[in-house]
Amino acid sequence: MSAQIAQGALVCEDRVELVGDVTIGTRTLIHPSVKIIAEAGPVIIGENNLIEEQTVIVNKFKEGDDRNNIKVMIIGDNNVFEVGTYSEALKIGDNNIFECKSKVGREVTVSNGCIIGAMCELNTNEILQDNTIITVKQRRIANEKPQSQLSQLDFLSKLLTNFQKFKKPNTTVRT
Amino acid sequence: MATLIDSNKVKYLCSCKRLKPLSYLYYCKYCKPLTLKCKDCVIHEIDQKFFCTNCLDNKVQKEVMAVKYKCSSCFNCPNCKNLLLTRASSVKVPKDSAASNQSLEQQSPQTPQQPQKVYYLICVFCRWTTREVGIPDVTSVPDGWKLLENPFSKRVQELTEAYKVIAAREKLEKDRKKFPTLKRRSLYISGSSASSSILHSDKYGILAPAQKRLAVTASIGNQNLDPQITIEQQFKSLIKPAETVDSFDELPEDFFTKQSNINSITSITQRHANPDFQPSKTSELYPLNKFYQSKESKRCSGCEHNVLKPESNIISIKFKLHQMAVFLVPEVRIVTIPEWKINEPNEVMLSVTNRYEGDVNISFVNLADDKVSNLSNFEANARIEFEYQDSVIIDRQDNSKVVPAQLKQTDEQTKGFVCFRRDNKIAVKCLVTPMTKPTNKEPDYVKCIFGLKCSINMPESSSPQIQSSSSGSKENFTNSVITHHVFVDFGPLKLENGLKVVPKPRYIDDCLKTLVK
Amino acid sequence: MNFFEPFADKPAIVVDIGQAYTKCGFAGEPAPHAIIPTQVTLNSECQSLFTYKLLPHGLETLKEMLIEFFYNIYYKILNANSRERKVVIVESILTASEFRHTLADVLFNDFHAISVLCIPTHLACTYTLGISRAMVVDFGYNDCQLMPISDGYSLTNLCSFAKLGAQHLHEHLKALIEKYAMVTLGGEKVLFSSLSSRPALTESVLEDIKLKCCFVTSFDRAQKIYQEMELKKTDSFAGLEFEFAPDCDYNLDSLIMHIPGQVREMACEIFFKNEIDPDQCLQHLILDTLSKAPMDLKREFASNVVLAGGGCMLDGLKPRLVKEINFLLQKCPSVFSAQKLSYHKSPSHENYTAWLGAAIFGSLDVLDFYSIQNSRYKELKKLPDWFTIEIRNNLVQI
Amino acid sequence: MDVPELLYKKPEFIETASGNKVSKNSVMCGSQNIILQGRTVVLQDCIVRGDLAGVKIGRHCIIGERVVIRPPFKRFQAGVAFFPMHIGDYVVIEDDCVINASTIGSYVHIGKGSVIGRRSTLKDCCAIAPNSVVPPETIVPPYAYYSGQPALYVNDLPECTRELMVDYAETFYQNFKAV
Repeated sequence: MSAQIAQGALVCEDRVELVGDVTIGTRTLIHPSVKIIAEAGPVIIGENNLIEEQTVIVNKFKEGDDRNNIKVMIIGDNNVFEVGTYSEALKIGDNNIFECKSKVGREVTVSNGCIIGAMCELNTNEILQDNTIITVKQRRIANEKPQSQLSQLDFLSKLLTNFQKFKKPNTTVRT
Repeated sequence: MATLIDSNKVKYLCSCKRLKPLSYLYYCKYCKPLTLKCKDCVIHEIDQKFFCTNCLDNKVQKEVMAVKYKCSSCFNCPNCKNLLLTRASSVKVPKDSAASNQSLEQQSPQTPQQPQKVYYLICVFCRWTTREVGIPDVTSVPDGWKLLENPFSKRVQELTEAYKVIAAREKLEKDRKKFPTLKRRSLYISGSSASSSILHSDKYGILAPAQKRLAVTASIGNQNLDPQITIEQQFKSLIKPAETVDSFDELPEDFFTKQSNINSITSITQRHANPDFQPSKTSELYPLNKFYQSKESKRCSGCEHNVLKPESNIISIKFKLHQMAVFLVPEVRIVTIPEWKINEPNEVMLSVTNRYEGDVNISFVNLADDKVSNLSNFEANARIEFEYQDSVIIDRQDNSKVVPAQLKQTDEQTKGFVCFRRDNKIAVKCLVTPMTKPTNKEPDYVKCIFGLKCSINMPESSSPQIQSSSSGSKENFTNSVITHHVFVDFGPLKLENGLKVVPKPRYIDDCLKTLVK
Repeated sequence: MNFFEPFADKPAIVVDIGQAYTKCGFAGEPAPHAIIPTQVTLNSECQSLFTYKLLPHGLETLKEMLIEFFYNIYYKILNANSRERKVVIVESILTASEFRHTLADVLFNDFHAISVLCIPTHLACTYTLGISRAMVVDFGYNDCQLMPISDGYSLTNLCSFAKLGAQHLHEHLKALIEKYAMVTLGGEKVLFSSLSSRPALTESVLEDIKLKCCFVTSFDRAQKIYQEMELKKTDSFAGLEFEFAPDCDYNLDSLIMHIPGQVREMACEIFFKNEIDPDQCLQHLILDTLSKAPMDLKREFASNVVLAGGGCMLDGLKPRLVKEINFLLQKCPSVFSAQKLSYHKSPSHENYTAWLGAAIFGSLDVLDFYSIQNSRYKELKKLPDWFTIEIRNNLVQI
Repeated sequence: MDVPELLYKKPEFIETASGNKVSKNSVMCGSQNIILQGRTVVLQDCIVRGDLAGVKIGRHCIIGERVVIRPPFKRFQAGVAFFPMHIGDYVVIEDDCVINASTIGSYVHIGKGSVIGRRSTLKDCCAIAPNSVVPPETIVPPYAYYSGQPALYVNDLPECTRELMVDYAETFYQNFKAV
């Protein structure tokens, strides 16, 4: 099954691996060297996401999981996955930022407006509150959601067309 | 690179009998013979110029004392100690009161509005902001966030003043008493009859030891009779005396019933980061001013000459005086680590690098174990042997050309000992024998000691007297020979948990081949 | 600028080396410059200064540690040249003399301090109040020390100690957590101690839990709890009808630990109720010490109690202590004639009260008179001890 | 320990006229915007994002495996802009680092797996411990050793750091050999 890339999404050719049933929403930008693997069920990525280099998003069976129990991984809109993020989380809401080299386990549900700090590992079984900020030593709840990255996305989509080759979109805009 | 190469493996003996990696040692050229100095045996001197590492603002000592070493425009995050950044945002303010930021909150929609830039602080690591704790935005960045005054400073000031008055009186008294020293002594020795007068000359009781027990009895007995004024009475005449309470506020009742949010309570480091306030709730956190720092120069503790003097420019990495031991003493490093065989000689390769401006003659000395083991708490448990005891030349550092690894013709005789030679570096072979302890237990680590005898030609001019007398155009060289004690720690005997045998690099083989050709 | 400039702009350095935290700063300032853990990193290992006793070459190691420690204080924290400064050290009266001698050796010989003055902790506390007779209670990390001060003298024959410090609280807290605390694992709550691999409850973790979750409960609540326990003849806090404070969730590594109200509320009870030795608790200790004081000083001490040390900063400790003491006074009035005690509030946070006293003293002109000068030290070869007679000669010769 | 020897397969690297050795397995986006000034080694799986903004790397640098060098962006009211990145001479960046700095001075060592935040500045002769996070816009002064998350000052580097770094970088280049 090949990946479905919506019209308007920019997925770099260079070393990007989309394995299995992967759906990528419109205006989502994927930098080179990204792996998205749908092994234990489909991966659906929403709109306006920014996925930077060396990010790995994987829908993976845990040891001892029933191989027939397919679960869908859903990633919302306006999320930023900075360089080297590793995410197995099945449910990610909107407007989250995953800073460099952060790791999120399969049992974590990331709500909206959360920031997972650089190098943080989150393997708990919990639903993060909206606007949670996780750093290595502590966690807090912010008053407001992080700033939107839309301007960066706009700028990059113009800039990168001069340099990068992109995978061809193959579906129309998801509704 | 101290961070790149495990520099703790090889240590040199400092003149103060401590073991330090060579890169952390200095030398004093005025002390004869040339001595090595380490951080713990030099005199440190802070530069009179202080700077803030963030805004690079610099001040002299008096100025920084006045601001308590705190930079007024750079702040650290009270939440995670990281740097706080200034962020601008614009708000609409009434036109007529644009300058005052107090009116920000009470703006009425009727008055004409104009945009104004206001600033707040944000930590980009943990996203703490000044807005989060309700600190109002400011209109200008320098001195925007005022240094808060210690809540007790007024009372402390009063107390200090009062004590100063008492101290001055006492000093006067002491000066008066200074003269008849003999009399006092005799009074003292004559015993308890005179004790009360001496007791009261020492109002602070710092020097109380011997009279302490005396004091108890004396003060109990003589209290009401004593004509002298007590310190309390003196105080009463100067300031408001300290008040006492007979109860403290109880914790609020809802403290025991309300769900508590542990995120609203600060950690001990957050409290200690601000000793004046020690906020216990995260809502009380306040930006921490960054401290001014200063560069440090170092002096020889023996002759008071400088051994290190940095340039005062804060971002400069240069030194006015830079007497690092690496520039004088050849540096030994481990090249290979074998799989150790106990009680047998193991072949190990060491490299020696010369960073002196001239060639250096080195030879390796086997040290009798007992002689050095007294010097430091380094326990050598391996014997190290060098097949070749005569001197070997290491060329000087020459940055203009890079010499490929090869052996010189002069190395013919030392062949088998000197394994390769490149630029200012040679590698030599030695035999290390880890020995079982007297208890017949295998040692955990392989450690050994040897002497490195270095002979270099030093310009005479290093001694100031001679420099002034000689014409200066012709430099005299004296040959100086120093034996350094080198302590090598090869690491654990059993190479477990990911530690690997370090094999002989190929270039050493290549190098040996060149000579055969 | 040279060394011989007047010292007016070079105030003395004041250091209070506590068992857990060291306070350091300049004389004449209202608060220390920094409060740092009493630890040094030696051979890339971070250790407390007081671990020297456990190490081989203990005193040598202590010297190395002190050199590193004071290097940091002088040059990294205070930015002061050691040769240009006088030093005021706040010392506990229980300081081992080997520690003092090593400290003096380091300050005079390695750092070339102009002069050193050691002020005992309890005495220093009285300088923050301008009083000369007081009963000083110092809640430290290792123990709780009580010392009556009279006219500037520490009445050492009346002092008393109890192993009631933050350290003991942490131990007790650890035991309680292992007994009662739960964690959520795979959606189920299980006992923390039943986990096969659980994160270590280190000293710093325990300190953080204490700070964020624990408090000293009120006198009335404590009475109710103990009454119920007596009624049910149980020594477990579980299964009581009493409504403890709500549970608290604490993030420990990747675990969420539920700390029950019992633990939050009862951890600090070790200060007030000791099963094994009922006299070893704060309220008894204070009253016992007071009752031993000479008759004419007793009243003065009772009306001048000074509470100092970081331990007093625990939520609710001070009001509870006062209530406990008042309760005892009412119960057995024969022990002590006063109805209640009077307490001082020093112009500082309790954890640096002693430092502040030393800092006030250090700013006075008479500092020189009381300090041991460098040259004098070199003659004596050691710091005159509190309990040795040597100082008598010293006093007379000054 | 002395500088180890590192061998590589000749066809896997490109050697330029100025002596740079760049792994063919690295990603050099927008290579016209990337300047390597000579004798710099770039190991496999590195990503250098010259397409975002110019990247200038000095002489004798070592860029470890899987390092991402990414010019930083800044958000303005009008939009965003990417800033060029400058890296000085004799800089050693170990494996798995993410570099978003605006300037890195000379003789700098960045330990394995560290993250250097956006628009931060590392002055000459400083070092970052392995697995540290240098937050955005931090300035690391000379001879400072930063460590932790966030990275804070912990220690001083020896005053001969410059010479040692030169020695390391040069020896590394000499010992980086084709087979």
